[in-house]
Amino acid sequence: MSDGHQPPLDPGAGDADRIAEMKSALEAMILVAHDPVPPELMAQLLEQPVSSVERWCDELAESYTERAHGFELARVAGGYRYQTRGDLSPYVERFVLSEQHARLSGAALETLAIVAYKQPISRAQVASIRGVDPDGVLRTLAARGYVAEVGRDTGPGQAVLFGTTETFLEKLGLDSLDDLPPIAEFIPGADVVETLEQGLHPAPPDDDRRA
Amino acid sequence: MSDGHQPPLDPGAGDADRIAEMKSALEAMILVAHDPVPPELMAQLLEQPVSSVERWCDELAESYTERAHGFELARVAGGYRYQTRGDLSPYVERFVLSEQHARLSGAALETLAIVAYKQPISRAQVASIRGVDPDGVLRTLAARGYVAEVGRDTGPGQAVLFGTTETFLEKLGLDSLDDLPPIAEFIPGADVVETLEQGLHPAPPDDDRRA
Amino acid sequence: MTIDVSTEVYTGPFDLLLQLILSEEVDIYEIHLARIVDAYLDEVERLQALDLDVATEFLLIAATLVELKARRLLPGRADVDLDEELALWEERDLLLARLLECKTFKDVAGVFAHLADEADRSFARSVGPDERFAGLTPDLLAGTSLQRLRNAAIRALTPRPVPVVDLHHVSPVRVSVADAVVELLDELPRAGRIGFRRLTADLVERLEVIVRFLAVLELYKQGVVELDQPEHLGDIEITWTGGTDVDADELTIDVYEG
Repeated sequence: MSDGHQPPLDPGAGDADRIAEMKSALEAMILVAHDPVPPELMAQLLEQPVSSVERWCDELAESYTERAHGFELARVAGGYRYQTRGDLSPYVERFVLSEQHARLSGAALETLAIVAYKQPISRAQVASIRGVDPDGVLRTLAARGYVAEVGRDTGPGQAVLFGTTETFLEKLGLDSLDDLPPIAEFIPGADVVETLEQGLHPAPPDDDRRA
Repeated sequence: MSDGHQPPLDPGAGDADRIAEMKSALEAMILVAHDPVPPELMAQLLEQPVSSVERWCDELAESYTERAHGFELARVAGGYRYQTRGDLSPYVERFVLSEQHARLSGAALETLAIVAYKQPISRAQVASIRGVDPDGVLRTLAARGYVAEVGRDTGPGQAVLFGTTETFLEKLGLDSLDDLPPIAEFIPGADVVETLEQGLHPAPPDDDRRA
Repeated sequence: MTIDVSTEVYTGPFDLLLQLILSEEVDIYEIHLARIVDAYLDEVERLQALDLDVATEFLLIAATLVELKARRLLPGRADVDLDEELALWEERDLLLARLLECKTFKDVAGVFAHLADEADRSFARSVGPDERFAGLTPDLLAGTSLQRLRNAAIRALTPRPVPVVDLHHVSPVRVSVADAVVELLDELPRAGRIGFRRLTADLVERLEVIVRFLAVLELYKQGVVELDQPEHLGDIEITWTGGTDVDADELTIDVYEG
C-alpha cells in the first residue's frame, strides 16, 4: 500500500529523468488496471497536473505506434488502456479461442465468488471487500448472465442488490446455492491475518549460512 | 473469427517484416492472456518453431528493459507474461489492492521448501522432517493454491502425495522447478555438522574431563 | 545459563534442539535436560492443546538425549555391551541426520522468503482480452471448476492485513537519564538558575523532555539543585546549589528501563 508512502522519486534527479520515471509509472499503472484508467486518477497519484499526464500518455501512445508494437495505448471511456493493434486481431482471436483462455479473469472470478457467497449484495459492499471499484467487472458478469439485479436495498439510496442467476448454477453444475462448497473454515479472522503478517519477517538470506 | 482463416501474413513481405509481424503478434497475445503464455502454444498458433518464439520473446524483453519501460516481459511458471517493473511497486499497488501479496509464515515457508524439493511427498514424510504435524500448514498452502494433491502412494494406506503448483512458481517468480537453487547448496557446512556432532556426542568432548 | 524459547516462534522439538545446540553453542551435556523439558512443557502449555504427535516426537528425542547423557556419565566403558553401544550410536546418527535435514530446509525457507519478496514487487497483468473479443467465448464459466470458485471466494473474503510501515531499520531514540544528568551537570552550574521550559526548549521528542525531567529529579534527590514551582502547572525553576565540582561518576543514578 502506498498511502502515506512517497513514491520513490529521486529528488536530485534531473527533469528528463523525472519525466522518464513518471512515464514508466504510467505504463505500469495502466498495465495492471482492469478498466481504463482516468488521467485524473493518475495525475493525483503522481502529484502531477492532468495536462502533463495526458501529454505523456499521448507521447507513449505515439512511440508504441512508431515502433510498431503489437499493443497500443488507447483512450477509451474516459481513460487509458492497453489494447491489441487492430490488424493483429486474427492472431488474438486464435489465441483467445485456444481453450485454456476461455475463462473468467481472476478479478472477475473473485467478484463472482463474492456475489455467490454473499448475495444479495450491493455494488458498494462488493467494492469494500475487493478494495477496488467492481463496476466494469459486474457489467461483464451481468452481460454474460451470471449475475443479475435481484432487488433493492431498503435503506436510504435503495442500492441495487446483485445475486447469481440460474445460468450461473447451470454452468457450474449446481442444483442450488446450498451446493456451493463451504468456505468459512478456510477464512482466518482479521486478527490471525495480522499476527501472521507481523510474525513473518523473513530474515534476508545470509550468504555465509550457505557456506 | 479466424478458424479457417490464414493469419494476415503478407506473402511478399521480406524476412525482416515477417519477423517484425511475428513479434508484434507475440506482444498482442501475451497482452490479452490471463496467465503466463507457454511458448509452445504461441509457436503452434504462429506456425513457427518454439526456439524462434523463445528467441523473439527474449529480444522483446531485452528491448523493454533497454528502453526503461514501466513493464517487463518475464518468463514465469513456464510461460511469458507482462509484469510491472519491481521498483515501480509503490505506484502500482493502488491498482491491485485485490491481489495484495500475502506473506507466508516461517512454518509455511519451511513446509513449502520440503514439498518443493521432495515432491511427491506424503503428509507423514513432511512430518518426519519438520518434527511436527504439518496438517494445518498444508491446508493453508493448499487453500492458497501453492501445493496440491498430485497422486497417491502405492503402498498400504495409499497416502495422499503433495507437490507444488504453477501458482507456487508464480509466487516465487520462477520459470520452472529447475530454477530452484540446488539443494546441495544448503546442506549445512562442516562447522555446523561439527557443532551438532559435538552436541550429540555420547563420549565427553575430551577425556580428561572424566578424570 | 537461561534457556528462553518463549521469545522464538517455536515450531517443533527439532527447532528447539537446533536452537539450543547452534545458537547457544552449548554442549547439550552441560545443560540440565530438565531445563529443556521444562521449556518444552511451557511451550506445549502455550499451545493450549497438546498435540500427541509433537509430544511423542519430543519424548523420543528426550529419551535419546537422556541415554546419551547417561552413557557419558559412566565412569568407564569396559562393561558396556557392544551391541547397545552400536545401537546408541545409530540413534545418535539418526538424530543428527534429522537435525541436519531440518536445518537445511530452514535455510532454504529463508531463500524462498527472499524470492517471494522479490517477486511480490512485480505485478502481473491478468486483464484478459478486451470486449472486441468477448463474443468469441460464449461461456466463460466452462473452464471453471467449483474448486476454482471456492478458492476465489477464500482469496476475496480473507481479511486483508492492515499495512504497517516496517520500522525495523529505524533505530529508536535512545536517551538515558544518566546521559541527561551528565548534560545537566555541564549546563546547570553555568546557568545557575533556569526555568525547566527554557532548559528543554531545544528538545524535539517528548521522550527527551521526560528524560530531562527525571534527570532533574535525580539531581534534586542528590541535593545539588533546588526546585521551585510558584504557580500550579507553571514553569519549574531550577537553582544549582551543588557548587562547582560535582562529577557524574560520584552520583548514583537510578536506571530507568524504558
